[in-house]
Amino acid sequence: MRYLPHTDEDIAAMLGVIGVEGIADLFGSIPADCRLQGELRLPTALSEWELDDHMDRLAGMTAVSPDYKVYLGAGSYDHRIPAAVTHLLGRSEFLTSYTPYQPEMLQGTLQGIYEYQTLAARLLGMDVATASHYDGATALAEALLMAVRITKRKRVALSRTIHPHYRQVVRTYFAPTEVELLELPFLETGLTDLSRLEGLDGLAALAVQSPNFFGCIEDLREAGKKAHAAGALLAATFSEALAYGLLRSPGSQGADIVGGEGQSLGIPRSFGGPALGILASRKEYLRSLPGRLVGRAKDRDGKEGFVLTLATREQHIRREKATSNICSNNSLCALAAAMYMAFLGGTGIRELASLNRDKAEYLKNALREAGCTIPFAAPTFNEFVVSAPGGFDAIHRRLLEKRIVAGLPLGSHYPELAGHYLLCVTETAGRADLDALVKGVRS
Amino acid sequence: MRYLPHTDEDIAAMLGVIGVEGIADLFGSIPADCRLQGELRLPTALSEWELDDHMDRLAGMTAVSPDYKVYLGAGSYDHRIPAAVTHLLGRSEFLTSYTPYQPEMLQGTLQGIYEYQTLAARLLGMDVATASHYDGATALAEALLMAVRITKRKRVALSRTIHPHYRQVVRTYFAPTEVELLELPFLETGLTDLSRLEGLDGLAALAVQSPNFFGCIEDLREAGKKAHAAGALLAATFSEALAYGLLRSPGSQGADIVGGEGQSLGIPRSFGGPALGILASRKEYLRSLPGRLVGRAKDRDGKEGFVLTLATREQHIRREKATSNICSNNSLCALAAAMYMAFLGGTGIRELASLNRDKAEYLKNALREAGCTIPFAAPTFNEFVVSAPGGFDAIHRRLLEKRIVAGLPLGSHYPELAGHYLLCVTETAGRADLDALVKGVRS
Amino acid sequence: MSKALGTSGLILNEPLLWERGRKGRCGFSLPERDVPESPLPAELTGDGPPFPDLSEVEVVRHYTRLSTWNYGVDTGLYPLGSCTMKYNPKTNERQAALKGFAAAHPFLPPELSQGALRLMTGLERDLAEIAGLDAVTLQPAAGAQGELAGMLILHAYHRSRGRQRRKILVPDTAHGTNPASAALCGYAPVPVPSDGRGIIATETVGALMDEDTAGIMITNPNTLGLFEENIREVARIVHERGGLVYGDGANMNAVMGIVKPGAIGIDILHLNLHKTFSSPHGGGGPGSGPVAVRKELARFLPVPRVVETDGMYQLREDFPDTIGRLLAFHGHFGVLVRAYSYIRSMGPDGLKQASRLAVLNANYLLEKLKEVLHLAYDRPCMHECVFSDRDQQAEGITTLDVAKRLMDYGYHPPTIYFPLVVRGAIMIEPTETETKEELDRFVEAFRAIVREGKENPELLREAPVRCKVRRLDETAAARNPCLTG
Amino acid sequence: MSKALGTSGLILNEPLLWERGRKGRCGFSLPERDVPESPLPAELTGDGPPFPDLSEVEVVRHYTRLSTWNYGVDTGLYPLGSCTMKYNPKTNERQAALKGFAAAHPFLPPELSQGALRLMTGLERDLAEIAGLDAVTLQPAAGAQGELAGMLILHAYHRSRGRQRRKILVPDTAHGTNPASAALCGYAPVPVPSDGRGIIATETVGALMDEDTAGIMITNPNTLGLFEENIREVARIVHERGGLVYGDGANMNAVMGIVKPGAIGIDILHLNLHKTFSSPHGGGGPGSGPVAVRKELARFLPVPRVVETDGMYQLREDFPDTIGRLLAFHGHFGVLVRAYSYIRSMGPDGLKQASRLAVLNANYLLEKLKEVLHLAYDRPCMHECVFSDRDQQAEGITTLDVAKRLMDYGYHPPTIYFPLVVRGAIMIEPTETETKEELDRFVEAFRAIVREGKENPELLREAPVRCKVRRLDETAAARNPCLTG
Ligand SMILES: Cc1ncc(COP(=O)(O)O)c(C=O)c1O
Ligand SMILES: Cc1ncc(COP(=O)(O)O)c(C=O)c1O
Repeated sequence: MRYLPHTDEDIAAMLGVIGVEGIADLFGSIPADCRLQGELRLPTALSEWELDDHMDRLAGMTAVSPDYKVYLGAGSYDHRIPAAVTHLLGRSEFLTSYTPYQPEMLQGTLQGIYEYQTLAARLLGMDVATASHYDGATALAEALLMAVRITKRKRVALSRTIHPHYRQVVRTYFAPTEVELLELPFLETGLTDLSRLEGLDGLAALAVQSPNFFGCIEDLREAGKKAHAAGALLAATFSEALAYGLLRSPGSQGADIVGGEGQSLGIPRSFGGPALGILASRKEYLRSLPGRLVGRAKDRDGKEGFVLTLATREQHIRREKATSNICSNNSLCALAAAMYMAFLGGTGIRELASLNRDKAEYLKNALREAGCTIPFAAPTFNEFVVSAPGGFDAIHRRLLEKRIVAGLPLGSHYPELAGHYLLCVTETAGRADLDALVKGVRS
Repeated sequence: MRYLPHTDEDIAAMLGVIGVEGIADLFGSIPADCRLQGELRLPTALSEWELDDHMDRLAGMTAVSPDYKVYLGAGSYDHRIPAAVTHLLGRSEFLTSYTPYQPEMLQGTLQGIYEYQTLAARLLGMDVATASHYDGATALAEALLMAVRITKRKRVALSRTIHPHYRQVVRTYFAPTEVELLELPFLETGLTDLSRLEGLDGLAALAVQSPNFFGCIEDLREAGKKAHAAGALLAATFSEALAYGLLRSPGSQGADIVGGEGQSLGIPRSFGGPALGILASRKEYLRSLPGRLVGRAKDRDGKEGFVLTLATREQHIRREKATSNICSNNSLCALAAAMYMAFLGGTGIRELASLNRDKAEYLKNALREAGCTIPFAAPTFNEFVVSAPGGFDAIHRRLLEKRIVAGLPLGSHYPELAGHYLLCVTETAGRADLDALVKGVRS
Repeated sequence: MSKALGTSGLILNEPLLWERGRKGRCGFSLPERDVPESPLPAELTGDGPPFPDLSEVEVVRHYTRLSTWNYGVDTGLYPLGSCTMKYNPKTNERQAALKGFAAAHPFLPPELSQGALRLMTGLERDLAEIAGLDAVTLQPAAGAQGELAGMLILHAYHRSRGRQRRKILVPDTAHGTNPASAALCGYAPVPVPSDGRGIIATETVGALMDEDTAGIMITNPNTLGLFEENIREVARIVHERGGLVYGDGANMNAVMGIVKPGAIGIDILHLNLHKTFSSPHGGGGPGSGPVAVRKELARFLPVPRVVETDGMYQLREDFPDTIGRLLAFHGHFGVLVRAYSYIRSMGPDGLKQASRLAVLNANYLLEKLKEVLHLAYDRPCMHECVFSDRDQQAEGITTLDVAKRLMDYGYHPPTIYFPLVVRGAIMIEPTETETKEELDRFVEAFRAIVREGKENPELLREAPVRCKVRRLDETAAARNPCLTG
Repeated sequence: MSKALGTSGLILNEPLLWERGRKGRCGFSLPERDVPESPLPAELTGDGPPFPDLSEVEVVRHYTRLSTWNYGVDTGLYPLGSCTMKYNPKTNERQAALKGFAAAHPFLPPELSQGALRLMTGLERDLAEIAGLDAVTLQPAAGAQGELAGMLILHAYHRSRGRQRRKILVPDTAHGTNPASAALCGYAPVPVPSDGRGIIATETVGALMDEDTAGIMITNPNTLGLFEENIREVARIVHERGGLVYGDGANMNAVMGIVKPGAIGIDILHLNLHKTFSSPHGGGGPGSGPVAVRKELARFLPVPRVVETDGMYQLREDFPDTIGRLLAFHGHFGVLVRAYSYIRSMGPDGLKQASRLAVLNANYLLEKLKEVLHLAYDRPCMHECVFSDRDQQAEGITTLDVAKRLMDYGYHPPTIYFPLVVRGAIMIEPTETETKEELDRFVEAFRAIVREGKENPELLREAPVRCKVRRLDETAAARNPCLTG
């Protein structure tokens, strides 16, 4: 086996040094009744080339462009990734290194993550961002756990316009706690009904997603005001990070903690993961943040460098008293996001975000003209909900036959929205594609 | 444009320093009547993504596996390339560096090429190999020019079993010279008729390919004896380098100079290029070798390193008196070959070569059983010539309909072999594929 | 040319991203605008984030240079104990990059994602077989989330039995994530001291395990690289008193095909695909921490689960007892592809041989290094061995000094100061992909460093001297944190 | 953090391949044997080549380490004059790796290779347009082989006119490949001295060009970075006397979309795709040197040629006047894919802008550097500028010393001691992909080095000190060549 370098002579020489007869002798401390009799029942080894064929076949059994046009977003977005990102991320010094606990020899990762933290914080208008979290859902869950720790209150309000899966994850994380999770309904406009906050006491945090699951842009400023008035923190979340190339940042609107998804920033969809949890907060909550942080440091000669810092929040130092149990995070995805943001730049990200908005709007208008209904009036970014007289299901099925996946059915998550679909349009969709979709709707 | 970093302010500042008004002023030395009026008529720029689509479409218009089974060799071979080779070769330090004229800063390339030279020389049983040449054909042409320089004779004998394209290239290179090129016919066995050498005088070199164009293994020892008896050098060539994982090396059989093709050693076919000219010789002809050579050197502290050496053979020093005009060679391909040989190892290359032989033999026997004729009796490596009663053309056409490219028609290069095809079988062909081919022949 | 591995060479400085660039540059190929503009209401939009504008070549150089300040497994030996820094095969990267995987949307209808779902099912089956357990979830994002999943299952299990418990046993050798994960579920970790041989004594567990204790979290082999020999007895006691046994499978690399955790009393086990199953660590992640459980616990597994019906695979959420969802989607699929590729490439014999050689390598190192350093527990080890700086204390040399000096010699240091039960621990896990020659050189480096420690201790205290920066002041950095620029 | 670019960091030593490994290892995945053995007669087979046997991780580390001793365009500024070391776009690598290109066999029947043939036709057309000439061959493997092709065409042309000629004019600023290529065709190069302004005077050519001279090889802009202003007159004279004008287009990066060589008297032109058209140099190759010619010379082009009939492309060899075949197959197709991708990505405006900025960058450097170094020809340049060590001679400092010291500063040195007409030449071609900031830093490095040369010349003579090795003794290496291990 090409990964195993030992020749028979190597093994014999090593056993000789150890002073045992065979490798089996090294397993002497394993009681006989703990040992597996027989062998693992797994498929036999494939050569590199058989593996290639096998994987080509499996990979060939999923629907991707150009064979299929997939207008799905809902937390996982189809954005262009420069070949240069893929190339740089493949540098083995980044790919095959461990967490930079030994900073002198991993300054590349450290500066890279420090830059990521900075760009993520700038994107969101926050003071600090962590080195990464698993994904948007877990980042939100940790943000809310953090809010509970900070406020020492036991009630959290979640907007129903938050991605249903994110809310499920929050539920999972809060299941063993005594915290009460409330859900806020949404209005006809597609936005959160913030009026429901009134009269709620003991609120630790209000969680709002913007753009929300329906693609609608929430009024974070209003949400912040309401949350703060209730003595709670505003925890903002998002699944489409690119929106903040265009929208006012959550930080500028009053968010105290932000936990959302960075997959849009140069990370392939990859059937849902790995993605990138972005977790950021105002300065004052720094020591409550979960997970790793990179900070500046000086070496003995006063030379600038970077280290993992504030580790006393973390499990390897504080064990059960840590701010979280997270250890491995999604570092390489954070590095990808930093690269992506660097390639785009401030000028580029704004243009790209506008293009997303405009393309989605183009389709939205065309669908409306084609007789579809757009139930929510609030402005959207690159996703929107669509229905049709009698529901969109039949249209969706018809389009599927033309190899167009026209959005995600909403009925299973929002029974009141049965027959409604969530469509996403990014810069990858050409006008001709969009026109073809509309034609399919009409026919 | 993302490759062009200049902002308008940059340009203005730079023009200010230079002291001109506009960039156009920098072109003042170009007489007006030399300047292009109007613009280049080229297609407008594509975005990275449009380019991807465009190239995907073009690349989709060639027949490759798994859609097609291609049994073509004839100088370009289908061998497995480890993913690790591709990865390492993509390291930008190798890919984007220039010729190592500044050795202190390019020790990676230099050691890598020194190792290539060594492995290439070991493969062929020669004393030295150059840093690379363009391809097998030009390596052969240069080997023969070299033989003419060394012997100061004006006649070269080429076996007709040498790849017809190689012979064409030799003709091209020799066209402006006064050297006479003779061709030696081949025997019924598929081997060169060396008896034709008798009586030839003033011979500078005898050139023989083994395995020859028909896949047959020539008797290099005999060729060497005959050449040397005539006072000529034996110039060996080859198009399938992998054969020397199994066969006796040309050096061990008496070759004085070897110029052949290394594409099999980890280099993709890539529609024929870039490939790898391997050029090697006995020590005594070292100073007549064309092209770059890497040698060991010591630095001021006595530390070992590598440099380009014996540059006084080369055009940048000797200009018209150089041993060749070659400047850029196929360095990265040489590095790929060294990597490939390193991954395979001595043990691996022998096994892989045997597998090639055995698979080809399997098909050869099966075709014979299926009623085809195998005109040449000499042992072959991974290629062989096949025909059928009434010729193989109809069978070839029939197989093409089944997406099987069953070899190369030989008629255009060897009129006497009309209806004959040259088939190649490598380790990439599974037994089931071969059986399918035979079934197609039978039906 | 046999000389020291580490040496000094030319590297390039590189400023922070935003110290480069000029407003108006762009390193991204913006797609053509083929639709009319449709601006958002002005009150919704900002000025765009204050990012630097860079050309493509600037960004490429930036990260190329940064990368050269790093050290990966492809650079050299990375003997971090408990981290299993084995070689990450290049073919796995090819597979994960296949368009049908990398570009697949997680909400694709099942009939359009059979390839991905099949791969997941295959991997679940393989991991179940290796673990000796019945059902697997691939969803956890990393080892720690696997632990959390496990604790949630434990929690759900006790709730389902009508009475929640408040404590959980955690050996003192456990990784920090263990108590932290337990705490997330409200369990108070009760430390279980290891005995003089570095393992858990049955009696200790017998004394601590009670009806208010939910179970035990046990790492086997443990972080001292020792097999918990009493595991079956321990499990029996825990089970008898109504608890469950959680296995931290981060050290599975020692016993693939040799021990099936499910067969020795483990009820729930997480595996680290980014350790045992060769997926690269990426400078800290992403990882993947699948959890395997006994049949009886399968109903608690997180959703969605991949279900096969008549050869058709689909993701299903309708499991009423589930602990819920752990990630927005179905796990770190890209990492799963790599682990699947690895398992397929190794086959059952290859995996077992990997474990055998991992243990051989560790014992070889142990044997040779114990002449040089103080060995914490002088007995054969499994996949890793733990030394300490005891014998260096006379010269005032610490484990940290030795670790930093190893860098100058061209090696990534081992894990240090963990596990906590060994003072000044130096925890070495060579993995099976290292050659004997490499291990020999590594021992020589240690030998030279220990000698330097005696003869010229300043060399150690001032180390490293070859890296881009000298020793960094982590204390000052934490006192005045600067986390963004 | 604005500090010097070059610094010292940890790199790893690495022995020669065969100093690693153990008999019996293998880093290659051998396909399963599914056919019976069929051994060759023993007298034909040897023992197999004496290669070392290595595992995959050993080979990966070997080359990873070697790579870190290298410097590429992705590392930093690479201002080699005459080499056009511009940024090599990453997307080009993606395209060249597409299976339909990389795995295509050159003997595929035309109907099965339309994509590749179409690409070649598209590239031929683009290059013809850029060159202002009528027909193109993509076959030459590099610039030098392009020259050879050109000389063979010249040769064939004269032969076709009934009388061969024996000489060819070659300016003294020409690249070494020019006379060497001419000599391969039996032409004796006649040096044409450049005038005081660094270019060829019409009268000089008038005096040298005769009926026994086949033509002239002219590089425009020339290797001093100067436009041959008299090109049209020179061409007129050469043509009048029955000769042809060969253009070495290696410096085309200065004038894309600005000058069409075919429109200023050039009959035959080679282009270096690995310079002007962004394909990477690969540590010395592979390159690609297409040749463009006037209509009347098209019949001499090498075969095969791509021919279109009714939208169907094929390779044809039936051109009786062809000079023949230059390579076994149709050229360095993989390089062609990259150049094609580049041209498509840039479009006509982008290419022109690239040339404009290349010239801007060179002139900016010229202007700033001339305060620091002696400028050989004090006039505006095109894409490159040439300085010398004249002002350093007092301190005994040479161009070589300056070049080596630049390495310590983190830069690849410029081309040195070429062109030959400038003593101690320092030939700088920044290319258009460098930023103003990078050029400013580069000038500062020069300034610092020149200062060091005055204050502490040993720093230069001992340079480099940061690279893996110090200055290597090339003379001793050539005296006792050791070329294999
Ligand atoms: C023994 C042990 N358990 C758990 C973990 C946590 O795994 P992860 O980092 O994937 O969350 C680690 C990681 O180092 C470990 O070594
Ligand atoms: C002016 C000039 N002509 C010709 C060449 C030769 O090109 P190649 O190296 O591709 O053979 C070069 C290469 O440096 C050059 O600079």
